[in-house]
Amino acid sequence: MTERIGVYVCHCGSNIAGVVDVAEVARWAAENLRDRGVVIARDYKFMCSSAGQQLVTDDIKEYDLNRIVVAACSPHLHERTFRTATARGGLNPYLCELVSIREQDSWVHTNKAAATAKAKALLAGGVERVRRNEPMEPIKVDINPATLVVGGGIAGISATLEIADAGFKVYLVEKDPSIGGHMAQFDKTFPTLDCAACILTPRMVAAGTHPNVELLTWSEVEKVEGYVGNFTVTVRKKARYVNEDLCNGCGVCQEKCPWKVPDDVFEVGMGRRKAIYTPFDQAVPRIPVIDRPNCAYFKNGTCKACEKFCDANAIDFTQEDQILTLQVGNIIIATGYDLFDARRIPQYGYGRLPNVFTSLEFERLCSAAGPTNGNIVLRDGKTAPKTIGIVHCVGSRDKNYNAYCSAICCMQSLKFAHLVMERTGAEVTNFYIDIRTPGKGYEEFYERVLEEGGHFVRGKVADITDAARLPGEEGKLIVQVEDTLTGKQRRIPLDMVVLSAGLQPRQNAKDAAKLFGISCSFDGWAIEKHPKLDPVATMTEGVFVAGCVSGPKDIPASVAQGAAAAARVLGMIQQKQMNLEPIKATVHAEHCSGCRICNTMCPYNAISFIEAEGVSSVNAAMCQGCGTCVAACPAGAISGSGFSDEQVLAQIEGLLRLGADGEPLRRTAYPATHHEAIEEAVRA
Amino acid sequence: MSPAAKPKVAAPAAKSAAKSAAKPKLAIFGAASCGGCDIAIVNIHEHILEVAAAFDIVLWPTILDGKYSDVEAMADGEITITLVSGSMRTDETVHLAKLLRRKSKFVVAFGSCASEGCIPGLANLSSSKEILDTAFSTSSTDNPDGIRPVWEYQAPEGVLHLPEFEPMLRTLDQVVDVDYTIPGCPPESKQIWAALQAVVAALNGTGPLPPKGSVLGAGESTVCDECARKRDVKKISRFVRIQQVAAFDPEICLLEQGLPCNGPATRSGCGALCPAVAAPCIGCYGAAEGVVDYGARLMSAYASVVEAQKPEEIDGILDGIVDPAGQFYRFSLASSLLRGSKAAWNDGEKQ
Amino acid sequence: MSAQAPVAPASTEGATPAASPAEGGLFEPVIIGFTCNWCSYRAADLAGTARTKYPPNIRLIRLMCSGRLDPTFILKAFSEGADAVLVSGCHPGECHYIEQNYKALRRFQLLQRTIQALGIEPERLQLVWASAAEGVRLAGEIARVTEEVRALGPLNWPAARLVDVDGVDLDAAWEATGGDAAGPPEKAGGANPDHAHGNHAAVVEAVK
Amino acid sequence: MERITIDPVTRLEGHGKIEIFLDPDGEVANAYFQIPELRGFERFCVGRPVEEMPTLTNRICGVCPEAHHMAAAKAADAVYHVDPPRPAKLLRELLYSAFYVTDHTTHFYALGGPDFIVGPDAPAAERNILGVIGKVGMEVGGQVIQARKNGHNVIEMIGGRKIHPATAVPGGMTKGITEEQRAEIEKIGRWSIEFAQFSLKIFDQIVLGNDAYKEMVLSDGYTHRTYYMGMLDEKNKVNFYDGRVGITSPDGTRVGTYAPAEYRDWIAEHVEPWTYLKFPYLKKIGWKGFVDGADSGVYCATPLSRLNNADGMATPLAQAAYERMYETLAPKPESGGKRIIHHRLATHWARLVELLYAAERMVELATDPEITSPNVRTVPTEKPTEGVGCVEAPRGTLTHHYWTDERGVLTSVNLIVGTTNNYAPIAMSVKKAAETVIHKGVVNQGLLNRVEMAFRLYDPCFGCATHSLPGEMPLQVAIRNSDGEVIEILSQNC
Repeated sequence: MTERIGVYVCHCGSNIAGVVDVAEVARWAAENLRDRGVVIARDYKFMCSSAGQQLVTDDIKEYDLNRIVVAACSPHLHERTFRTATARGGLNPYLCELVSIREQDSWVHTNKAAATAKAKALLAGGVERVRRNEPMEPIKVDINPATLVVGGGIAGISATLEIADAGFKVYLVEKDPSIGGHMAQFDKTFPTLDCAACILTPRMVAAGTHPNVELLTWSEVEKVEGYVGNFTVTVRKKARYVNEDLCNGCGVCQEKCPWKVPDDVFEVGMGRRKAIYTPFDQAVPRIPVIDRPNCAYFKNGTCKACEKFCDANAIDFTQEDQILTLQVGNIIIATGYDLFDARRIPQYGYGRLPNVFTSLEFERLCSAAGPTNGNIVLRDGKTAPKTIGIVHCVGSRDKNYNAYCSAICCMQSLKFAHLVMERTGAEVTNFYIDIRTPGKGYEEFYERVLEEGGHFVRGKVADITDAARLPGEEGKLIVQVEDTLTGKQRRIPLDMVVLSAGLQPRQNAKDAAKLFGISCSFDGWAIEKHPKLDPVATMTEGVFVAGCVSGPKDIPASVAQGAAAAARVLGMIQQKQMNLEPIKATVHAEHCSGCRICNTMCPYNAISFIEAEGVSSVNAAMCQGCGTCVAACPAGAISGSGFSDEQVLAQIEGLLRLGADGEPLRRTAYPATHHEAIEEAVRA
Repeated sequence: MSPAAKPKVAAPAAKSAAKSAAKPKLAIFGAASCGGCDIAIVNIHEHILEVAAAFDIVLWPTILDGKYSDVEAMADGEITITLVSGSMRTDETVHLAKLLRRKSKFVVAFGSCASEGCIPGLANLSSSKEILDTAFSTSSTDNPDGIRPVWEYQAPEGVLHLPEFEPMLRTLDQVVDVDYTIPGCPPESKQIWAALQAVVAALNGTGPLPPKGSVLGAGESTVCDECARKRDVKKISRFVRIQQVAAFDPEICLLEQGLPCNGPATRSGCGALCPAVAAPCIGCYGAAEGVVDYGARLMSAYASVVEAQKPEEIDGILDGIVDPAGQFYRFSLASSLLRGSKAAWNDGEKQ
Repeated sequence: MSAQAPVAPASTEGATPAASPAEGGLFEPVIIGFTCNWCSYRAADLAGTARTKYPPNIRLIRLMCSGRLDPTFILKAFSEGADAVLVSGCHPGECHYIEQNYKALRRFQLLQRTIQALGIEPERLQLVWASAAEGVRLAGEIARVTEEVRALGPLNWPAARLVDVDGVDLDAAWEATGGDAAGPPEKAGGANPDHAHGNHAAVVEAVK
Repeated sequence: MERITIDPVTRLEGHGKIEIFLDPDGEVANAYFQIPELRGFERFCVGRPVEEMPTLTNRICGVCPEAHHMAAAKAADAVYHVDPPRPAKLLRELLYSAFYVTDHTTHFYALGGPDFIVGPDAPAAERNILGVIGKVGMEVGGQVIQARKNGHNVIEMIGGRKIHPATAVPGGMTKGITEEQRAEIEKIGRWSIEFAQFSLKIFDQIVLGNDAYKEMVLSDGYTHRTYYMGMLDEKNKVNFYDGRVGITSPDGTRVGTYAPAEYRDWIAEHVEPWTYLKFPYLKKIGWKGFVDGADSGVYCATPLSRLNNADGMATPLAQAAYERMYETLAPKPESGGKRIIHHRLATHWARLVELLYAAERMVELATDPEITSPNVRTVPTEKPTEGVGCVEAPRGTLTHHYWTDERGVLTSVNLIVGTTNNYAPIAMSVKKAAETVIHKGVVNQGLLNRVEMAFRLYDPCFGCATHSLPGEMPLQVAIRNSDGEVIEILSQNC
């Protein structure tokens, strides 16, 4: 087929035309690219306008065009627009190429001659490339309506319920014995101060009892295979030693168990639990777990108290880990965050100075269900503090630890201040860098705390010590800080200090990202497909993120993301099928020697080696189209649609048609074509 | 060009034209070659007689007699098919290649030299001056006056001419249009015979004429396809040199054992002879179907499976390839995208 | 609206009005840049949106990933007359496709060794990591590379320019393709068309 | 002055080119034998890893790649100061002997032999292998083809490929051979012995049985008294693969022997501006131009030279053939004490004696108990530096000399290639033949043939020098008057 190419050069008002001589570019294309198949070249004010698009659609019919090149803005903005216009004209949309002469030319260069010359070169590149474009059809895959949600915190629960309520199956996997996540450990939630348990528990229960939800607590995802719409997930269900079908959650086993163990998880080391336990009273499911390392029976073969007292005969010491295989169409990752370990800042004395607490410890202190039944007391468990300091940004906004802002600590600290003043007569001092209250009712809450008489010292705390130097410091914690408002160094003696520790990615975040085939930042936060426009999708089709896994968020944001992710998943379930970009690698078996160089190229395991035929092959649906295997194949047996060797090599020739001065770079335009010409000559 | 090159003699031409007009005419011509290609043809053994029967061999200077002058006097396209082995090294070779192109219906680039430049193409790493200087100043050369061959020399009795040494070695298709290619250094005799049979069949109308540009007498894939060694996924944590290992595992892919084997990138057709005798493929069958630059493909493949992510670790492994230019362009430098070193090009332009 | 008439009498290329960028007679290199769709190409877009200025000598090609980068592309660019090639991709550890940029890094390091063995200065092939957010940085790197290459002078690889004289009769070829195909090429110089030396010289004159 | 250009039709291919100048009386004033091509291996091998030289230098010559393969491997051994295990050396020499059988067979029947078998005055069109078959019968043709097949099969068994073998590496070989292969090779060896004897018989009948031929062989036109070079084993018998190189003077004195590494004490190369090939000569005697005799450094390295230089052959049947040859052509020792044959055409006979030796040697090696040992490699432990490797190529002593850096990458290369040794003698023989037959400017068909024979007996392998096939130089004589106009063209198949 001989190419008949239409070229359209956009003025973009003056955005392009102000620097690039668009008319000259179009004229040049019409005259000098005729031998390359250009039959018409136009320049137009706004190609993206409906009139501009119409130009393309009409010319396709009028001039019998079979290729389109639009020189305008970045393809990331309008590629789809012009592909659609091309399709309206009756051509395959992939026979349209965009050339960026705005972002990559008029907006970044000032010399008009040079910019015009560059525009011509870029256009020539586009023309050469489009000559080699192939019609392509998007790849359709079926969507399995079942969904996997990983992480039973508030974000995961929200997502789960949205999907389940819409009538579709959800597997909710949680590594702890109960769902609920961090929120379950909180006392009150800012700024409304409703009790965390009161608002969370109903949703936990709803999730736990929902007919469409299969709860897999005390479980972890071990393997993810497949691709959007068709994932196969391997889950390890750890042994509880309690038969879930028999157990009625009466709790007698926990009563009777004679072995108390410090609770490092839920009570962050401040409380104790039994060797058989549910993390907290409202746990969902209410089925306890035997803490094998601390269970007397497992340690020395005696006891079995729980078994004796269990009327349901649910105790099963022989239980083993189960490996489950789930088939799902989409995955939502809501694995949350870890709290910054305050021990990493030795000068704050956490772990050394008993009355330095972390925010999570303080949450438990405040909680009526907590170790002190809600009494705010010192580590001794009885003395009520008269003065309390709250240090903001611990481990956040600090190049030595985490450079980012943890988003929630300001409001959390204000909440603490309020609770202290509400429940004790103690005096509260906040040590802050900036107070950040971006959120509905947040600033008002700040005002309220101010009115309540909370003190605020603006400055980064340098040191917390119990070494008294001045009178009145004896037996106290002294907070050393520079008050940046007064410019004075201050030593403030306090009874108790709360460190508002920041949020950071789960320590295994990077492995998790690999497991699910998504990418994460240096810190370890999951990277969204687009931070603004597509915040819950990832670069991997069918894998979504919700809550703090992609960065610090407060509860409302996490809930919203859970719902958003659910909405995205439901959308795909509704379509039943989805289109994948046809940018894929294909192995041409007749050329493949089975050298297996490509086998290790694919991070999505889309390449497999077929022993029987001794060739490798690419699973199109799993292929993400990066083209690494195409470039790696020593036999040139793998082709990459959309970015084929032919397209790129041709584009290079086009780009190098002109020198920087706009003059031909070589005596003759296209060696390749030249050879074609000679072959014709010889055949003739 | 020496005057002797173009004697105007009609007689022999007329004769050769008359001679068996029925049979298709075959010419076999060696440019700058080692003669291995001709030996490979002779090594089709008794079949050579069938070739002699099928064709009227009008030129095969290395084996039978024949006259340049006859060729000159022939009509354009009178020779049905010409096999050219050897590369373009002097202005005279280029001239004869063009003559034969004119006189032939089909021209075949026969063997590695003609199709990709072969080992002698490595000359394109140096300037022609460097090459002459080296050859005529070796440690055993007695040349106090620094004498160099000159293309025109005034001997006491008269003028002597030498063909000019071109600044760069070129492949046949860089000089004339080529219809078919038969790769290999040299092509395997059984492959030659197969290709000749195909051509004969086509000429008798009993078989299809291969499309122009086809590669004959070779496979569509690469050497690994024919290699009996077991292959696994590739992970190279170190490159070894053949003399460093007393014996390689006879079962396992040599590249997996760290020996830089060119098999993955080299066109199949030889039967993987070298890996079969525990020697690495050196790439004499050239690039696989449709590959633009052999060396680039092999570089990409090797680098892709190097087991390291830190630049210094990567360099540590790559140090195992002591001669990148030779490793990746041993046979194909003259036909590669760059075709030679900057030094060679600059020298070429100066002249 | 102004719609350009499709057909017009053939005229010579590069009839660009106004001054050439080579003001002050500086050597203006042509640089080909390979960018990753997810990071460096977006960085270039960002540089545009932010109106960050950089020299016009670079011409970018978009690939889906630096892992797609085939050394063939780079050698092709050199052979077609590029003075330098800039390769860019996501920062190590941030590859959109998880780890493909490491493959690009390894190919780059090996190709560096090979082109140096062929006498090409290492500065003519450079690798720059740039995230989607680093528009300004990318612009700065482009400026730096442009200056370094300007200082090196033209690479001016003759291979591309010699293709047509390599054994084909230009006139015949052009007649065969209806003459004005891609604009009439200059005739290969040298008294004796078979005389490669003559040709080389002629080519250089024609280009310089 | 009138000029005759004896010019291979394939002159453009880089074959030799002969220019004969006649003086005004039409007598030969001078003859120039030009080699019009160069490939530059000595330059572009620099920078390559030394272990690649056996395969790289194969490509110097597709006719005798085995010679370069072996010389390169031996030089690489020397560079690494490593001594390959005995089985490896046996394998190399076995491959090499099989190659000799093939190569000498090819030359005698297809290239040089036809001059005699079909007859020097037969039309050139018949003086080729087909003509030979016509003369002595189809089954001989079959045997010749069989001999070549056999040889190449042995080469492939040991070397991996029929042409351009691949298995010789620094420190030995990449692999050994199986018992099945050994048995096959022994069988081929025994067959080859019979074939060689049969070939000698043919030579007897056709050449020695014909007084005209004998006379031609002994005629002064084909006689030169130069120095002779060849490789000797420890008993001073002819050896192809290893040993010291001996030099014998025209008067039959062995003036000395040298270890390959000392080659530069004995050999230097002279340069002329009208040819791309250099002229090696004996350094101790010096370059005196294209003249023979004891005062001229010109020497000859051919089958005949090897026999002249040696005390005989190392195998019984070959020794007998050697005796017979010398009884026939040089019954008396020269003043220096050795029997020397200066008649160049006897080279064909010498070649057949070597053919027989090579065949016998094949069997010796194939029946050595160690030949199938898997111990074929010694891994080098020393730092690579410099090394010389030397073998007897069928067309003369072949020397490779490498220098490397500490990584074993070549920093310098020097090659003195088989045929090159004989460049000066060939030029002299051509001139002499011309002088004998050209008088008063009269040139005829016979001239061409005589000159071609003088040239062809050396079996000159311009694959080594300039890469055309040995001896294959169809000739064309352009006779021009002093204005350079062609007044007549003679060529072999007119």
